[in-house]
Amino acid sequence: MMAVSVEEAVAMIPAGARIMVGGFMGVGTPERLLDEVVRQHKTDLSIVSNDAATPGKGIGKLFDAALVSRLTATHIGLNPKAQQQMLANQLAVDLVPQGTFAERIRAGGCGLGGVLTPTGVGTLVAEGKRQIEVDGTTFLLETAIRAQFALVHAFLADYLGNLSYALTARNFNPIMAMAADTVIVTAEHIVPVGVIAPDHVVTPAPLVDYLITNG
Amino acid sequence: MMAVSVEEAVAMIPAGARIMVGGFMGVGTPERLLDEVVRQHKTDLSIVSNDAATPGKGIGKLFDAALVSRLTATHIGLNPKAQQQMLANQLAVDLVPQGTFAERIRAGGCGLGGVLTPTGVGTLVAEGKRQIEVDGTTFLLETAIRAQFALVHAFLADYLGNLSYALTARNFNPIMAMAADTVIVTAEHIVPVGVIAPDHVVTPAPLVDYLITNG
Amino acid sequence: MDGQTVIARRVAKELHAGDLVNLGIGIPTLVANYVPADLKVFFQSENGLIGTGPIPEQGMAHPLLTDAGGRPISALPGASTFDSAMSFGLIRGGHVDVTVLGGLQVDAHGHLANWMIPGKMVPGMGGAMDLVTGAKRVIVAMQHAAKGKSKIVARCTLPLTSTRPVSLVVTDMAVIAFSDGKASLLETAPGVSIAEVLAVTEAELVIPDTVPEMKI
Amino acid sequence: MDGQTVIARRVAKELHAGDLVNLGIGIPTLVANYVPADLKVFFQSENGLIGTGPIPEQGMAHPLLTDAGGRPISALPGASTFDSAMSFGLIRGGHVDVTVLGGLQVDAHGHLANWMIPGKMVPGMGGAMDLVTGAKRVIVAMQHAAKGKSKIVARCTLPLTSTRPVSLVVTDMAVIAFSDGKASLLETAPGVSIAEVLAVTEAELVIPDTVPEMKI
Repeated sequence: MMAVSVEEAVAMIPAGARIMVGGFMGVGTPERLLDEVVRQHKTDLSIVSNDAATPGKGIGKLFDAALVSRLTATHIGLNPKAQQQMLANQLAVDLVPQGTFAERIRAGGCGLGGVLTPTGVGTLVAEGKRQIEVDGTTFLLETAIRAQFALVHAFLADYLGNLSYALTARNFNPIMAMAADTVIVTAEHIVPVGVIAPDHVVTPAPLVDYLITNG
Repeated sequence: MMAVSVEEAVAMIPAGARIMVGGFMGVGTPERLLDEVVRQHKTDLSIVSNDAATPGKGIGKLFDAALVSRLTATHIGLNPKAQQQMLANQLAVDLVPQGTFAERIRAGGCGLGGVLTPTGVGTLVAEGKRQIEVDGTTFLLETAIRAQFALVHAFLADYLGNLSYALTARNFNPIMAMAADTVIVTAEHIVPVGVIAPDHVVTPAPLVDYLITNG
Repeated sequence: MDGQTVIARRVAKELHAGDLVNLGIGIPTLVANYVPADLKVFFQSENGLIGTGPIPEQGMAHPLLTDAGGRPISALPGASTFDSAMSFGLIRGGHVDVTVLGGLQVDAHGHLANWMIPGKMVPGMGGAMDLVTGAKRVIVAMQHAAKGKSKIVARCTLPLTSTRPVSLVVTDMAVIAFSDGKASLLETAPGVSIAEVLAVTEAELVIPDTVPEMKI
Repeated sequence: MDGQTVIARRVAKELHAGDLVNLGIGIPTLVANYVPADLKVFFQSENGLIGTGPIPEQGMAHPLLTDAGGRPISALPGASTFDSAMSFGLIRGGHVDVTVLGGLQVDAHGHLANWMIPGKMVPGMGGAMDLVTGAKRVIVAMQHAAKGKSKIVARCTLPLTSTRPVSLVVTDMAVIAFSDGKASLLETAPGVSIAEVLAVTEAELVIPDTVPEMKI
């Protein structure tokens, strides 16, 4: 793990990058990293995130700045800007059921090629996908998702990079911290080693590549 | 969740039952439940457990009493009794790579039909299994495992059934607590609601069917 | 009593002590208001919480504790939090005893359509498909008709949420159950006749010998 | 210096600051003893721990803190614990930088066999197959020969652990690397000649122009 400034971290991200962003309706999102992505005007981004949040909040800021060309998400219902960009063909959106979305990211982080899920069988979601029968039940084969970068927000990070999360801000952050080539983390509090008890660490230190230093 | 005595809990288990047992080489194993299984002499058991531990310890006690007719595990190298029973055809053993074992149990608990893993491709483990290609890489289709009962050992259990685990005694317990019809739990300490902070609960209360009361 | 209240009160009667319950947005959210104080059920919020409590008092909200819509909630003693893979492991794995969801259409087979209106904006399915596929019981809480058109249809014309049939539909007019591809009228709402229900129900309804009035 | 020490000391030189390292039982376990004190690496124990420390002092062992063999260990400041699905997610997902494992045979393609001897007792593969398939680098630490028979073979006759080739084999006689189906002699152990290595190596070895002696 390396401690870096938010400017240095975002400078590593090229235009056109494929990026996972933690958070659920803007809760548990690395806001400082997103603000800096907007400031450095990284364009043509391919984003993997649960939702599009709302304008001005969390991942919503990237749509405000029209930086996203492709979005893999479970819904965009509360962000009219993302919807407009989709209807104007400026934004391609892949919609994925939320449980499938979580499993595909987890598979990507855990070295699995994919999972068999009953969700979506017999619906529009099944179109173009392989169906596999196990003991007489039909499942969809849903393949792994990975990204070049994961932008993760934790509650506590220690000096080594161990992370813990608070309440409903955990959401997709721990699984995304496993599913990207480079993992960049913001934390509400950076604390000494040992403050997070071993049993309470959710993301072990070796998974974190860069921790954003305080302001 | 119901609080019951160890005698009552084990009385619910029929001979021939399929049972998952938490623990890793006897660490994090529900010893009191296993002692009672031996005392009530439940025979012909089909056990799903990481290993066979050692004679006299953890799951090893079930082999001492010759109660197991089938074992799904990742290795039995340190239990000569289990080995003898296997060689004498009293015990059928299905050996599974450890990461595959964990994922199959997790799939069973999470409603997945199975996972695609690269582990075992091109080895004896692949025999009789479907191979599935995703983006040019070959994976084995490993199907979900479930059981009638899961015997789980926690460090803390609160009055509602929320569980947390200690150090390396966590191992397979949390995933087994999701993968069985009936989940029976022993805990080193039963504590009031609120002692385990929400972020530190590993197994949420609704997963637990029976908590064994203090002796 | 308005229609929404009728629905919410009636659905609340379907919950049992110890149930793990997931409530969708809209009418389903209201169900929590009608659970008796002495009936202990666990409410899950799919963004990662079991043990959701009421909206916190003024000044007590925490930005990292919200429902799936991002609105502040509270947590009860004994609550637990977890990541999204776990949250949907609970849902898909059959650990959620009851989910209550809104609906656009339910057909005679109990098939639910509630996520997409073709030609209109596609907001996305969120967690609905996993909930309908995985929860032990699926209860749809919705108005019986919209703009005079029955939402209980012979066959869904909107895209399905799942091919797994729902257990029960509770509307402002009736309670309907589904089995073997047939919809049965279980109860009528207070002051609503069987004939009135039939008049605004497109799907064929099996009418048992006795159809009691909802007790709410 | 005995063979095991030579192997362990040489393997230790393959570890870099910040590496997440998983050591198998036997000779690999010894590697931890030869990591310089100022080189911070994370050791994983696959039963659910990152940050394993030395064997605890007399009277300080905890029954719930053991290595994968069930023996008491300690944990360093900054350690973390997790369940088995996470532990093997780390392994299979490529998050383990280096794994060091024992071997029965390694062939010219770098294929490892280390879990089963047909006709003998089958103890099971434990975590070996996942480690060889998933870790970023796989290093085999083993004696060069057993009972005079080369363990570096032309083709494995024992069942493979994985079809994924290992990166490096370190023996009491040599360091051998694998690429494109060919085994290359990188280094010889102190006092061992190339001819001596070749004499007990069944696999064909590519001999580069310079083959330095191991620095240990």
